[in-house]
Amino acid sequence: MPWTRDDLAMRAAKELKDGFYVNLGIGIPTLVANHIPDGMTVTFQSENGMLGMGPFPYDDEVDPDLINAGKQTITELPETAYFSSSDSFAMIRGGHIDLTILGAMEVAENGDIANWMIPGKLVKGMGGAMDLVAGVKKVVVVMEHANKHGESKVLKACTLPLTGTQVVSLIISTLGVFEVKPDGSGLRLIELAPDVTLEEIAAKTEAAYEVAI
Amino acid sequence: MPWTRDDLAMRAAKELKDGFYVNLGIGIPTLVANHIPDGMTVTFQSENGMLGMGPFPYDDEVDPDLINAGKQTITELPETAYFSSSDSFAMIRGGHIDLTILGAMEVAENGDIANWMIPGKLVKGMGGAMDLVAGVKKVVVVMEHANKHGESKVLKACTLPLTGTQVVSLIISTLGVFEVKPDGSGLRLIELAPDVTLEEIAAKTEAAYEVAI
Amino acid sequence: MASKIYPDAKSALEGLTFDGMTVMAGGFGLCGIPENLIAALRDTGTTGITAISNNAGVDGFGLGALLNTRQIKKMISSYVGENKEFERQYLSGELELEFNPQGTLAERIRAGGAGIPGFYTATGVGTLVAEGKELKEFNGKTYVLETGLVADLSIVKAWKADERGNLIFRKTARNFNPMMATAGKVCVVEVEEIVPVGSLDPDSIHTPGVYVDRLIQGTFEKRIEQRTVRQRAPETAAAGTEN
Amino acid sequence: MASKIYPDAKSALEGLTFDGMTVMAGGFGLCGIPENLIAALRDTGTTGITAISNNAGVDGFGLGALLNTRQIKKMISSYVGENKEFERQYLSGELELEFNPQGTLAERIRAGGAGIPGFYTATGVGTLVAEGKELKEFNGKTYVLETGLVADLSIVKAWKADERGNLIFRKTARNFNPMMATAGKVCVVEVEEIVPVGSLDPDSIHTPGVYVDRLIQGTFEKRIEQRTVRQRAPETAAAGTEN
Repeated sequence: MPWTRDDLAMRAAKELKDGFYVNLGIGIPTLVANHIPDGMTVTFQSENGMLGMGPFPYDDEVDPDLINAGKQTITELPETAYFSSSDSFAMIRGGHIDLTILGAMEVAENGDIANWMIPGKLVKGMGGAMDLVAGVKKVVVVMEHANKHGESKVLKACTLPLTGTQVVSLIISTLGVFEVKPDGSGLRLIELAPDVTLEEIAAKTEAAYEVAI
Repeated sequence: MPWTRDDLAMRAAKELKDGFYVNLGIGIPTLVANHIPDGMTVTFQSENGMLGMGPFPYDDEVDPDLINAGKQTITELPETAYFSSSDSFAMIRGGHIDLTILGAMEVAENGDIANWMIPGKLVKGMGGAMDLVAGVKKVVVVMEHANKHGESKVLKACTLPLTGTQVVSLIISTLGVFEVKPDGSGLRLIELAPDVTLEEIAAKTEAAYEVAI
Repeated sequence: MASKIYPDAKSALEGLTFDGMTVMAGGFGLCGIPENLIAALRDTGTTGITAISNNAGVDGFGLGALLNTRQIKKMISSYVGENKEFERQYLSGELELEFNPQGTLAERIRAGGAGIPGFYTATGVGTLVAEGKELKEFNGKTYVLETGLVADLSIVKAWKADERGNLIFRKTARNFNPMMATAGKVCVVEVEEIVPVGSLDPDSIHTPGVYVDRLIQGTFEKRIEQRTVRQRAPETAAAGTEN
Repeated sequence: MASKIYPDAKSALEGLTFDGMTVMAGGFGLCGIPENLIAALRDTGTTGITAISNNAGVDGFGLGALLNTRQIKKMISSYVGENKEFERQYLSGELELEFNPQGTLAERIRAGGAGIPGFYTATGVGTLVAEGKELKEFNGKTYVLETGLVADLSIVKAWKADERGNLIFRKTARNFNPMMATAGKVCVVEVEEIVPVGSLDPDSIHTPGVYVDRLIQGTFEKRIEQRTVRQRAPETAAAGTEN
């Protein structure tokens, strides 16, 4: 049984460590904030200029001057600090954020990631994704294992325009978890979603990988 | 009669304009602040991280956290803003300061300036001088016309290691005032100190210049 | 010293606009955008504008207002398309678009204001963004050369200003505004409140007055793009109604 | 979350020092220097240090304390020589010295912390500073390539910190401290006061806590290099004595 969106977020939350500073992408990654283990302190960065992001506001707390990178209204915390976009990306580019969790259209076995444009379709832009994958210490991808046409999103090489090259450390797909070997030599399958078999993974994965379960 | 230190500062103060943001070097340039024309608002920047520098403090106001770029204790004004050294030099390098008034060891007829080191002598460093001459919109030099050995400091070409090339706009020496032509083609003598003759200037100036008095 | 304070957005833009000009506009989404100055820029009728802004507004609001009137020729942005008119003009070829990674865009503007004509970044290396740009190795890693950005005019939204143009921004409405204030040949700022000199803490000023040429007090709609809220737990909600 | 707060400067440096290391130390002259951490670094006996700091302190105080003990091998600074021992070591060839223009030094540190390995500046073009460095033209003007600086350790002095390491600096004691906080692989900070989380205005924090690894409350001598004062006019002075 493949992982649901919430399962993916829960699995991704295992990558959090106490004291981490983390940037979460839009969509499933946002849900990771709901699964911080008890007793663990994790500080969320929002690339539009905030460290220490709080939960969504109550209706009477909504402040138009306080949004996250997905343009959603949010709240601040006692430890919050605000800064400019250039200071925010100095923080990201300079390697000061421990972990980013992002969605992807495709990931390749060398850690390449494509998640910003599909040629021929309207392109909205890369936003901060290229900076995040290039700058953050550890890049974790959460995504469907296959696209709508049933084709593997875990590939030998990406076919879509790249967001970054050799930057992904861990792929959490709906079928299992793959480590990208730090030397770029390929993937290691380290976990399966419940009831997912090695045969199913093999049938649905284009990329080469070692099994290390 | 050559200009005194205070005369030089008074003459340099004529380069101030209402609303200007100005950085003053150490020594004679510092005295310019005493000669701001009545009714004129000039804001002084100190490159260690302050805009809106006030006068020296009264004895009971001295604050070790509040110094100028010459490491002298100073005061703040109602309009003061503090910032970091990188923000300060972003302001200087980015051309946001209207005028800087500096001392010099040598100036050349193309606007080159040397004011930071004498080979063979102990070198203390250039501090912010190279950034100021490269970044500020207008660079004015105030200095003795000749060195201790009676040699011209207004030269065809500098002999000392440079602080910047083709950056000086105006030379106010103890004997007179020279404009550096914006196209770098030479100097124009535009003023004489009281009782100083064209002959005296000619005898004491190595650089070529047009007389335009 | 001539006052930096102008009576309204229209007068604050007088003499500053011309066809074919480059304009930087602060804001992230609709948060912290210079609403008043965008409307005044629309009313000038200036055309052929190259707009540097992280986003392109929504239909009819934010920079969307200038798209409706076809005053914008080109956008330099990191993320767009919350905007049908934008989409139509872009797909029909009426509007040029240059995408920059958000951090690269922010740094290009900061560099432009700081007198830095170029810098190297790892962002975008190996992607379309680096195509045609110079690459260089530092310590065995490849970086791409990006250039500083400046504009003929920057329009900026701050929270408070003093009469000398010292600015303070509020929460995430700061975003691109401080860098843009440094990178316009002329910088015009709208704020919610102009306070007397001496009212702001000198240690807490985000943008020193040297960067601000003209200043107005505006009125703000502050439209919200994605209103997301949570529900109070029942007891809490009940307690809330008593207030 | 492990606390960032250490009981004293000695414990805050434990495990962080090694011979031949690079250390950035904040401050301008003696203003805003990390007095407590400099003293603790001296007491570690670490040698062969490359020190990145705008100045070199005075005899026996500031980085002068580490010069007296010959723990510094090399200085990267913009202005030195308020210090006889410095002068002696430099002239005798015991101490290496690299001069950077002050703005270039500040920007190199900012770049190092911001993941920018190189940038171009007009500062120093045509001077000794640009010798052996790459030049490049942008819009017909020549600029020199300068590189980002990072250090094994940065020691920083701030005014206040909250328990999560958010920092606020005071007046011109800010200077090089904020950039250095970003450019050390490890950053240790000394402050005058540690306040509870939530005590600082989130819009007024100069250095967000992400940059701060360890934190101590110090005691400060705050020596003044050039005490310059003016005299009160007689009447004012008389009025002053009444207070």
